[in-house]
Amino acid sequence: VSFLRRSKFEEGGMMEVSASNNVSLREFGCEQNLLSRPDGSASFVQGDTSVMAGVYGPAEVKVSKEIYDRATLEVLLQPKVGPAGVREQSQEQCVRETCEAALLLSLHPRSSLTLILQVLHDDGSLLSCCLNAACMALMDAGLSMSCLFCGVTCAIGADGDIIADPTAAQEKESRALMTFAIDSTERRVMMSSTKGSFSVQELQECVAVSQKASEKVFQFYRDSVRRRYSKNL
Amino acid sequence: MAAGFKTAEPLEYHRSFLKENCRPDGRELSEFRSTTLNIGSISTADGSALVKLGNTTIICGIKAELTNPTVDAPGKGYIVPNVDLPPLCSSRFRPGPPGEQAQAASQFIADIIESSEVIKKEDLCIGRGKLCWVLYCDIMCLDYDGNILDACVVALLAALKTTQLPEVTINKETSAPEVNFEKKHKLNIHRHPVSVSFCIFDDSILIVDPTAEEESLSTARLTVVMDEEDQLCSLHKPGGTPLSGEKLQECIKRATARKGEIHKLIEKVIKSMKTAQ
Amino acid sequence: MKETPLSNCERDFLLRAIEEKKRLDGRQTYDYRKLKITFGTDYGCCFVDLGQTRVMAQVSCELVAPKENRPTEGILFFNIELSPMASPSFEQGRQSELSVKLNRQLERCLRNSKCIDTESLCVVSGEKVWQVRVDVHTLNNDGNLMDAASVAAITALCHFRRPDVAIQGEEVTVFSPEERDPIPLSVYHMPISVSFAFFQQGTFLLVDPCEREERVMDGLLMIAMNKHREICSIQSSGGIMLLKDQVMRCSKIASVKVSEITELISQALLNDKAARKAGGKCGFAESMPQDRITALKMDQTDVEMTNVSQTGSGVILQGDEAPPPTVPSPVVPVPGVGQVGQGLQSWGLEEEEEDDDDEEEESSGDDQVEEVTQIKLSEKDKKEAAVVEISDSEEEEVVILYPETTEKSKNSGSRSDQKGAAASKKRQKK
Amino acid sequence: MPTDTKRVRGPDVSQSPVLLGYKPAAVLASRGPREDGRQRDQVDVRPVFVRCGLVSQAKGSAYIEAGNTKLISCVYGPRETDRKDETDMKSGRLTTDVRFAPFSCPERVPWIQGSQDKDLSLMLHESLQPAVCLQRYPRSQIDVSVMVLENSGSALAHAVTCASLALADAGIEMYDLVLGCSLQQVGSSYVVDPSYLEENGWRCNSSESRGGLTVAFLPSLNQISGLQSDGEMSEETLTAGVRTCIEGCYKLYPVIQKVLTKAVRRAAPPST
Amino acid sequence: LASGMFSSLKEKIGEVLLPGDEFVFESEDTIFLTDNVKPERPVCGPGLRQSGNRLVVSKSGVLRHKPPHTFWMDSQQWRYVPAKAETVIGIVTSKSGDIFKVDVGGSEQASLSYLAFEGATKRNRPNVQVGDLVFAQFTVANKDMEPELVCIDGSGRANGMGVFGGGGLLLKVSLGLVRRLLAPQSDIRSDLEQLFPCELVVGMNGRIWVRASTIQQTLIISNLLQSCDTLTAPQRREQFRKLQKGGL
Repeated sequence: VSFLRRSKFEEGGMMEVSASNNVSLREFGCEQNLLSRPDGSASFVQGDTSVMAGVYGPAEVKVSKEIYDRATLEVLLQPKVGPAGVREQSQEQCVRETCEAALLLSLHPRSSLTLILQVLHDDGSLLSCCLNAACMALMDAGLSMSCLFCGVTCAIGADGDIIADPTAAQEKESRALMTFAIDSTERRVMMSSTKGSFSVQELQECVAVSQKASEKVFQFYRDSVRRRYSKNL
Repeated sequence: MAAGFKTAEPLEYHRSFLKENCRPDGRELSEFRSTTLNIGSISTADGSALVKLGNTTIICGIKAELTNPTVDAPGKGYIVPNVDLPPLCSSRFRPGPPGEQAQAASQFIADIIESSEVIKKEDLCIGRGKLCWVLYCDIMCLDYDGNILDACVVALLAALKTTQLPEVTINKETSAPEVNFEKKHKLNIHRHPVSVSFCIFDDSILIVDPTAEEESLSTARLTVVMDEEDQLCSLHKPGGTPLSGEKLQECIKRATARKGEIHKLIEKVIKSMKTAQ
Repeated sequence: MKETPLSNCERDFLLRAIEEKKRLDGRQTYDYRKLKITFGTDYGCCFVDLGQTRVMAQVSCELVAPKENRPTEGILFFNIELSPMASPSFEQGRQSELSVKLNRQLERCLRNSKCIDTESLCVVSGEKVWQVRVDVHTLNNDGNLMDAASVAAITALCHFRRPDVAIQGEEVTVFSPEERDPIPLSVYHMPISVSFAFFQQGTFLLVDPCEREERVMDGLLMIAMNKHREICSIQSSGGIMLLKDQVMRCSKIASVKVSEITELISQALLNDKAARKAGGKCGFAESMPQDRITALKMDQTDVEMTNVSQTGSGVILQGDEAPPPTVPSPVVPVPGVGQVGQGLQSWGLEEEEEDDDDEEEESSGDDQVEEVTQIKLSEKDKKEAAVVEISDSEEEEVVILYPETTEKSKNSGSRSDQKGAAASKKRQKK
Repeated sequence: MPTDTKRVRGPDVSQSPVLLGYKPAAVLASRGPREDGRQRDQVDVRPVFVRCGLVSQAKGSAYIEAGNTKLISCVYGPRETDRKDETDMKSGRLTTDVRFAPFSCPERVPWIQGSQDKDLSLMLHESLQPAVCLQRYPRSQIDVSVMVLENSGSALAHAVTCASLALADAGIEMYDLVLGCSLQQVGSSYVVDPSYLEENGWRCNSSESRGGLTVAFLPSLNQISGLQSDGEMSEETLTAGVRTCIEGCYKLYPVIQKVLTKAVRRAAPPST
Repeated sequence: LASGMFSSLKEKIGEVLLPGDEFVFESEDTIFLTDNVKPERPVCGPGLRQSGNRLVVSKSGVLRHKPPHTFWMDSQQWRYVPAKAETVIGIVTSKSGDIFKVDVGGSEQASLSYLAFEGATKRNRPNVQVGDLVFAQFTVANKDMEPELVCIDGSGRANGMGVFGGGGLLLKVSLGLVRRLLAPQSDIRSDLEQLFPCELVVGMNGRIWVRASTIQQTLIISNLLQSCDTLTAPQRREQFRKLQKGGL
């Protein structure tokens, strides 16, 4: 069980951090280049949550979607059960605009990029897993990017504890849930999507937790890619 | 000449203003357009409000209907918000089913209702497992000039605050619902969320309450939703260029000020209706 | 997105290879590709790899009202989603010919063959039955999606467990897996589809065609069969004419393949059961190939957390230096309307629309005219508290039509009085 | 299982409380004064309020309010036509779209609307097309959309008036304005510009013959561009009804003219 | 001189880098008093881009260096983006007027004039059918223009380019494998040569055309090549050895 145990604000306004002052992320896994058809693919696993991503492009674009000075990115998020609805559409928008900010789209004007995300299992922190799978798949496709990004989800428990990378059960019990996309160069917030209500202090703490956690994720990205290129070294 | 510059190089045109810390319509970077609220405009709705934010016009109508609660949540009613961006409100929208923007806006409103608990769904239950209210909150844009989210939230809140539901009882013998239109009661509004949206220009300049043109030229959008107790109900940034924690804090501070304005506006308008009666 | 065109070179080579009884991946004519069945964390989630072709099936259920003509039967629903992930030519949300064909075939194979006991899915006759939904997602299309989908769907159905329910009077209670063990579906038999591709007007035949073989084939025969050698569905497409002998030969081959595949499915189900019983993990992290250099796993890690809350409050304090600005007070020009901020834009609609509540209050027929004038005030008018009539103004913003046939307006003398009254009432309200 | 996946979903079925509620017996008399005090058997139209140019994004727009019936109309274009395969490229294309806001009627109107608004769109199209000089806009299309915000009767008639005003406000070349007026025949008497209740005739004596009529009229050309009638009406009453509706349109005409002149004056650059 | 950056760049040669990794010019490196001493700026190849005084990695892969100053990222990729002067295998998709449209696997079809073949004149058109393969070179390839191919070199000679004859098989591999095959001392190529004689045409767009004496041999080579993408060098040698012993 991963959670942060931290003490509450002392009266003096000082922060005292108790013994086990850590937030843990569940085990990660990633496999790149696992599908034969797409130009890039990856599956990302966080605990039991798993998402598969496929990327096509730069490829031919439909005239109606053509943009004269950059590539058109489409993101599709396929839920496991039933057709995609309004919630998926809104998450697609979040992933798409995050990818758009990281990709150097102006290098491929009048072409199309398609990113398809297939949910394989949702055991919490799904949106962050989608972001991570997306980033790995874009890298696998060899698309030019200005920076990488990763997703981190934080839950605030009923007692105010911050839980990073929560499971579905932890999400259900939480009072608030926040997912951030963090960029790899300056660790700033690229995307934010929240649920529930929370104080400003809690928000900023979760941002700080996510920034710290992102370093682990980025290191994992680096290790995966290094392993992948091990035969080319 | 100026007009030519504006259409040929819209981004440069805007930059030339931002350099001087102002915007083409004369506003400062952190200034909202004038916000106008009008309640109870639609007599066929159980509650309604029309909001104008500069040119942007949003109308929200609440219709309450009766239905059965789900097996999973027998003690809860439904709130079904939908935002529509008809082709009428701007040339950028085409007829047909809602596009991505309308769907994302609908989900945003649904999330805010859920997160802030404006209305507790338990309040909408009439008979546990048998009968409950469904509140259809239909929000429609009549004039799209940017920042519809902020206008939608004000319209929704004001419409909910003016909504009156008739008394419904379940007849013990026939177990059929009976409606008494003579007795109407108001909804219990628990929280008052206010939304404040920003755009980021050139990866660094923050402007509040963007117009449609500013939205399309910006590199990222951000919406902060805050209630009367300074609790955040949403920090929605669907991607775009990154922001530091410090910049986020700036946005939250602006939201704190704005929220007071909107609360006063809604209170005052509702009070004016009461005194007018 | 367009599929890469097939070159003449590939077409010629494939056909010549088939004549020589050679296949692209080294298989024999009647060979199936390597079939791999794995399960997800959930019950009813099954992955099938058929060579490079990959599909996933997920079974789910919900309580719904039964169909009117079958009040005591549960409902089975199948959906094959041709995700663009599987092939660039698959488009999102478009019902392509292929998608219709595959969905029909899957329904014929699994629903019409009555392999699932639908009567056991009835909870309250005529009121509540289980609707079992099978979603098949294509992940990678390297040919023969149908066979992969049929294996995935039937395996997922066998693997699936639905929640237990109890009925007390009218109340239906659905138990969570923690409260009561979920219940498997009762599966009568397992239909499995086997596809045959025909070339040169049926002269040559291949089992389990891959994508490039599908592109040069003349016709396709799909036979769904169970291990008792009962044919559940048979479907040919592509407009080839087959001889009876050919069909018989195919059905013989199919029966062999079906018994092999059924054995494989049973073994996979047994293995999974054993693994779950042993309390082992059966999630995705477990199924990830560890030996491939494209895959990497990292164990649970701790994140260094010192300073996080300090950083958080630091950011807040930094932003909190300036005193909060004062909140301007809104202007309420007429009841039901308010405004904050400078009036930058000219006003339009809302003045006219306002105050329907008021109207309702006042609309008693007599003061119709007054009511009308009140709605028609524009902002400018309001500020000046002036009501403008059609006849006498240059700068009026509003035009009103007075119905001339009403009794009131016929009396032109009293009309201006009424107007005046309306105006003065307006002022009072302000 | 076809479901609307592009909107937030509610329960599968729900019922308006209006259908269940105890209601005061609002029997619409077929004689005597009308519920809102207007006169029966006379050209007694509701007072209207009209304005142009409210929607900043549209080329032209108009808002009309008659009693509680509230409509807004916007015009976009002329712009490049969506359909390139159109055979006749010499003349422009006019598209019309009439929609009811979900909260516009006593009972909620679902988002996916039935044939009613398609009928209305078609009717609006037929009424407007003769008045627009489409041959002046080759290879382009002009989109007219009307949103009914509140339907208190005679929506189509007012939609016609509102849309033609929006077209004029957009500066689209037209032969004439188009005005709409409707009438409801109940037995031997009729009501002009009927309200929602009068149109739908709740709790009315069913033995009487009823019929509705809507006329779209080009006032300066004195021509009818659209005529729709439903229900039961004899030939004489129909002819008389059309005449009455025309009369109703003429009552509207000066108001519309006035609004338009003012909108034009406002838009024109200040004379030096 | 920009030695600071060069040394840090050279340190990383052969290492795996990720998008967003950057190298910074030290400020003193960029200040020069005389024009004579031109600063030695690194030349950015694929996957690297210069922005201000920084050199930023934009593709994941291995940093490679070619003396004196050229650096690029060696990355594995499937999708081809046309580049000028590269030779590719294209599939003719249509004939319209005096040009052929050719699919090269990029985001746009390339055009190939029927005059751009050796010996072609207005009268003497080359025999090219839809679906045929062509081996051709890009004369125009940039992001803003339609790519153009020719099947002749500067002096009007075919120089190995043109329409493919009959037989053989086309296969698709990663762009990285193609580069390894085309490298001056390619170990895969030398391994292949030891198996049996075959014809191999390698396009920079990841398409390879193979023809051996029999269909069986062609299939073996094509499968071997495709497996090279996922095998390490020892694994590959093992595979080749197995084949040599068993198959033939």
